[in-house]
Amino acid sequence: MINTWLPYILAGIAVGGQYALIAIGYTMVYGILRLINFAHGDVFMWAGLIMVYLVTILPIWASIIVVIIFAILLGTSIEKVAYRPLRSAPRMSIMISAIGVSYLLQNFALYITGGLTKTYPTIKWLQKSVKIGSASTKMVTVITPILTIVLVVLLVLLIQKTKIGMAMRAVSRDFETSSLMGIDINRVITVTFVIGCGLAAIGSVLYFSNYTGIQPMSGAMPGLKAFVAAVFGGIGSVPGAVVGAFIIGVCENLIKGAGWTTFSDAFTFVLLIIILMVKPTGLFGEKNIDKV
Amino acid sequence: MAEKKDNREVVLRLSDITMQFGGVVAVDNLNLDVHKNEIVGLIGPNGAGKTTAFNCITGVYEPTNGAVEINGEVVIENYPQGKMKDAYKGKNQGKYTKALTMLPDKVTKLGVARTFQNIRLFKGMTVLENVMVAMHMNQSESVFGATFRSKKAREEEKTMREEAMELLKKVDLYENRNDMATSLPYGKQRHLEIARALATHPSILLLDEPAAGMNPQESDDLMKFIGRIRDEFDLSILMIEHHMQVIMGICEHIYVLNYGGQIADGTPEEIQANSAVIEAYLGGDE
Amino acid sequence: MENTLSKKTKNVLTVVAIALFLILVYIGDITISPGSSWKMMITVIEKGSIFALVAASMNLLNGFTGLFSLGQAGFMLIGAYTYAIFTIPAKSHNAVYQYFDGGLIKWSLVEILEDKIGIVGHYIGMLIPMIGAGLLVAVIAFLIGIPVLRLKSDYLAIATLGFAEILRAFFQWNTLGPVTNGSNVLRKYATYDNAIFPVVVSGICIAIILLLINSTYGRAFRAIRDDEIAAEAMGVNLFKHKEMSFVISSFFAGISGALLAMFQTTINATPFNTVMTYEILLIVVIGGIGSITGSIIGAFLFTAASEWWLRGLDAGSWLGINSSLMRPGFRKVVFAILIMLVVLFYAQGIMGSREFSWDSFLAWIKGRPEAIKTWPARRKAKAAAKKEARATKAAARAKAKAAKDEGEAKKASGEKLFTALPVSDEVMVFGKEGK
Amino acid sequence: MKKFSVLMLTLLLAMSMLAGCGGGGKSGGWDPEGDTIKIGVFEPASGDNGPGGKQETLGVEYANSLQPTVNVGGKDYNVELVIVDNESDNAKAVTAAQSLVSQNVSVVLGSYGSGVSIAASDVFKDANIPAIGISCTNPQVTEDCEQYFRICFLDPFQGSVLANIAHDNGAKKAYCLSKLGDDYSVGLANYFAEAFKELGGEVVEEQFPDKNSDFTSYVANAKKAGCDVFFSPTSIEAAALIIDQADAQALGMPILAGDTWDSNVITNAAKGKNVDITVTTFYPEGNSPDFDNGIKAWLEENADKKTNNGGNTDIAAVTALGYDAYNVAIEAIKAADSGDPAAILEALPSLNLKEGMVCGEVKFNDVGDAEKTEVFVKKCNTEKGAWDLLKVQVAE
Repeated sequence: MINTWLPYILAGIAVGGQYALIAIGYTMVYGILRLINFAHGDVFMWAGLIMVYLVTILPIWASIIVVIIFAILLGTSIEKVAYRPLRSAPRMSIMISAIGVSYLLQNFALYITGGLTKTYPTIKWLQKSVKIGSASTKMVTVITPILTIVLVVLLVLLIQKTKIGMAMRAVSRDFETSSLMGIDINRVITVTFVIGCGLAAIGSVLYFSNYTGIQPMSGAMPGLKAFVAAVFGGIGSVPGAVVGAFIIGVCENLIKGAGWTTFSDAFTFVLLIIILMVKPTGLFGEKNIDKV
Repeated sequence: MAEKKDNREVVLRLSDITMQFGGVVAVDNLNLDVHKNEIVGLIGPNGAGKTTAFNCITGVYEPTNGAVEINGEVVIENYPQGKMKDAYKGKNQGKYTKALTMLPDKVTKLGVARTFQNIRLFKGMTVLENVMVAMHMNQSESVFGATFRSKKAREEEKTMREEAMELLKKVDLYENRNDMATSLPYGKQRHLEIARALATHPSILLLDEPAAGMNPQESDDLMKFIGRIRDEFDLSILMIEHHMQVIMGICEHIYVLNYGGQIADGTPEEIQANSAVIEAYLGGDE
Repeated sequence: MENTLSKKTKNVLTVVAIALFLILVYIGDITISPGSSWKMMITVIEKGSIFALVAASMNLLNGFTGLFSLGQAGFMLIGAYTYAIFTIPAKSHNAVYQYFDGGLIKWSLVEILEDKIGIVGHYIGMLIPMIGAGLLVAVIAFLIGIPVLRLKSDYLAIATLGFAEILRAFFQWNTLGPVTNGSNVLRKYATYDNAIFPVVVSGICIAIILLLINSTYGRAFRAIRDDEIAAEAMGVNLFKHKEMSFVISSFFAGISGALLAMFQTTINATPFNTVMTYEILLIVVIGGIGSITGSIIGAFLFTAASEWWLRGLDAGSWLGINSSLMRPGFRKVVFAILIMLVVLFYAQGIMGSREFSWDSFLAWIKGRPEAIKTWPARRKAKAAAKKEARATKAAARAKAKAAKDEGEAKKASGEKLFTALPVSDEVMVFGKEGK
Repeated sequence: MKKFSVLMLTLLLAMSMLAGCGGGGKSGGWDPEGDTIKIGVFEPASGDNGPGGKQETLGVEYANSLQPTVNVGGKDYNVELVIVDNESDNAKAVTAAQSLVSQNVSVVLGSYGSGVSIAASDVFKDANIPAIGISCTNPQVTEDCEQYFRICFLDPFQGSVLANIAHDNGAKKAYCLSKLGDDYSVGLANYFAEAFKELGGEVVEEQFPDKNSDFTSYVANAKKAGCDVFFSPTSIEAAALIIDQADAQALGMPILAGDTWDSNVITNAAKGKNVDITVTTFYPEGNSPDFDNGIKAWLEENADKKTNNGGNTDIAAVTALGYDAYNVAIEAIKAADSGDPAAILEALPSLNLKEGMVCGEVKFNDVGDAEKTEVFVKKCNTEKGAWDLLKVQVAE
């Protein structure tokens, strides 16, 4: 029994870890700006795409570093150009701006790649086959959950123990009051995007090492699923997003394993709707009270 | 606390209303009566729980404990349940056993209209439209009939418009009827909020700091205005206000809140002489 | 106000303008040969009018009721399928449903009615499934609305988006194959022959949406958009009105789905994805959130630009400009940049929240010669204003910096930055003025 | 007055709507006075089928470079290719096709991918412009569309050939993976399953959704079900990912696929991996040395063309078919002695071409399909990253 399901669970944990790294960006940005950063999935895709071009001129390890820097620069400049000017605008406008950025990033990728799928460079160590029990899989499947958990622990420490982490918590609790208290809001937001995009870039290395094709729409579905994971875990909560991501990853693969392949993507949304109905604050979220 | 003697019927009664958010008791065991055609004041320092009390009456919040009676009928009642059962810090736990809730629009339909502390006009609409929205609930045509302009819909629209115009004349906004609501000067926006509330045909009017931000002349006018509409529309009024000039000038009865709790009630004269009230306002510690 | 037109003149003008447009479209479609580049205009008018309808329906939700819903593509999908399923001719069923033994429904409403009452039946047979498509979508929207409409802004957006994706998967489900043909295309169903059909259907539907918006219910919707809490306090039943707006909007999305099916002549579920919803949303934004006129203009501009005018950008030459940059995909990049420019710098869109009216139109036309004449002067004034704004901004920045320095100095000298706000200054009044 | 005008408007709308249902299209015009004849190329340059569409377009462009003019009525006309991108999307295909029609093309070539061809067939039908399908193998493309012709074999044939290959290799149970909403994929999987069941085999069918890039579970499902062969008629996009996962999870059964997989993208992806891939296709490299050498040299000359071919000069079958398609179109124009679409449409059924066709003779039957009888079976050489011709299957 366990042998039959082992490959699915392994795949689920791996993809869950990769979703988790994307989901952190969503949950942190939402926690602070109350914005679903629709472009986040596309930043993830671009991180993958840039890697394809970088390895032709740089060694792999250097490319990975440049990819992370690139993703951070991309994410923060999106924030500066497309979100910051709209900060006092209605929430709908800033969300539309996010959708617009996503549309632009996808179309630009379409133009650059000519609509062709690019094959992700082989990182030998990540892609070599390993056997776990009766199932054989790629090394990346094993690495992902470990790396994800290490990164998340570091991130939680950062949020709990450092000054900037404290500022982040304050801003997510009350945007206006924190700015009155002399917290540099812009800096906090920038740091949030830096962390979110950096993790997304690491996620992209793991994800695309596992699923090696990149095309302009590659970021859309993982992005949406990561967002659902963030909602599931309680938006604003980093550990929640990670737990949510693992649950979604595993469930999705088990559903495919059970033969309901048509619904593997739709399932994520079913889960989303159930959680929104039953417990809109997610597993670890806190309740907000509207002021009248 | 001074016993209140009034033979007029009670139109609004709050019994033991307690509102607890997490561990914070925002309103603590509030008991309050509003009689027919009475103007009642609700005062207290900032954060005393006045607006929260309003929100409990109008169905925006569900009180944690206590009951609200409108025209002699209990319409809202609640008791600490679930997690709140153990976390409840207020009094009278166990006194109430029913959980009756009511959405704000239903409360409005029962004849309780309100204004807001921070003006909440419909920004994208004209003055006239703002008032007409409030009459929407009293029209009976279906959406289908209204869209295809049935005879009934046209008649109702016409009456609504005429009535709204009438109302605007009474509050001196007729000249501004086609202006955008947000383009009005501040004082007129306050008037419009009251006019809009009146358009729902209320019997009880809740005013949340109607004189906020007004100069003495304006608040004086407002005072007269409130008195006038009370008589003209046969209203009972409960108002929150910081301008003591206004409160003392028109209220027949005053309730004082501090830190959620009710510290005094009585006529204006009694309140002015009450030592607990003076202490609350001056701050006992300093 | 002195030169406004009388109501009568305006009505006549409207009728004449619409009639003229319809006649032009009709004649245009018949006479323009398929090889002419103007034929593309007819295609744009067809597709544009279909998207104008769905954009108007989305605007009813997003712009007039303040509900940020992203489920439009899903509703169009149901509409398209419903229409197609009931109008596939009986003899074509075996070919279309080739993997499902000819499918479950082996008749076509169009044919049945055509047999019974002739050519009129043919059209009725098209209209019934089209309206039925709208109604079915409305029922489904009603059910979806019960849970999701309790959610607030972005949660509502993501939940409706989720429902659209679920619907898409559902329609591709092989078990439903005998009805939906699984994930395979539906084709051969009845379509219109002249571009005037979608224009007229969309026109009627948009007119109904306009009537609704200008009714007392429309006012209630806008009240909800402007301030939910105040609207509720004014006796507007939030849930009932949100549900109403959601269902009506979905009804029209369903109709436009049916029209899109006719336009495309074949449909399958795949293209009804989030990208399609985003495109509809962008149409609404370009036109102006809260303006139906804007949605119509936006839809035609969007369709014309993406399908017609900018196509040259893909092919390597556009407006006589040749560049090696112009290869497939360039059109979409340019397009996306244009959209971002609108979103960032022209957030109110083309129409803002205004609607078309003859008065403002004539005033605009009359204003043109004057505007052109005074253009250089205005440009100068604008430049001057810009300069001034820049100067004030710089001054403000300098001031802020000074304040900051001062603050820092104070901080250094140990002074409190924040002085406690006075709790109640009423005490004074209380003492003096009390009776 | 208001009532009157509303009434008028309603009447007018109702009348015009009825009118809208009538009427009809007219034939386009070709201008013999000009000096060009336009041939439309209706291919995907982006989306799922982008890579395949580009390779197919290369064949057309190469043929055009060899034969850039055509003689009609004693006058030489330049042949201009009008290329549009149908984005592998059925919804965009209609307007893409419409834009070809509006540019007055005389004949249309394409597309790679059956879905877009089916979607566009009505546009060509209304405009009465002949279209020559290049590698759209689904039968529905030419059925009921007099204007659509096709120069490749059909899926029922290909499916049965593939089923036979599986059966001959001793497979009892086949895993069929197709893509939701992809007519080619679902169709071929279906014909394969039918044929395989007739041969006494058992079939497990699954479909994956749009934009899916995680094939881990599908590979695991095939293993779990205990299948002997993995049949996946998918786009090239998905193919590379499937190969990758098959290798990682040690699939342990041969992979079988249709014509789409015959591409250097696949051989590149499979190079050095532990997979066993067999495909059926239209053309094997080496079948026509003249063509092979010519196009290789042409690709070397044009760097961006080479990029479109996936970065090397391996010849995909669809490129060869694209080459044939262009020549068929030219022959049809010659036979009609006109650039008028209607005339070309009349001339097409009578064509019987053997000379110059690199993928076998072209003679259209009643439906408009060229009756191809040869299927080439290729196996991927994972050491070299190239195709080995296994055999040529000829229909009885």
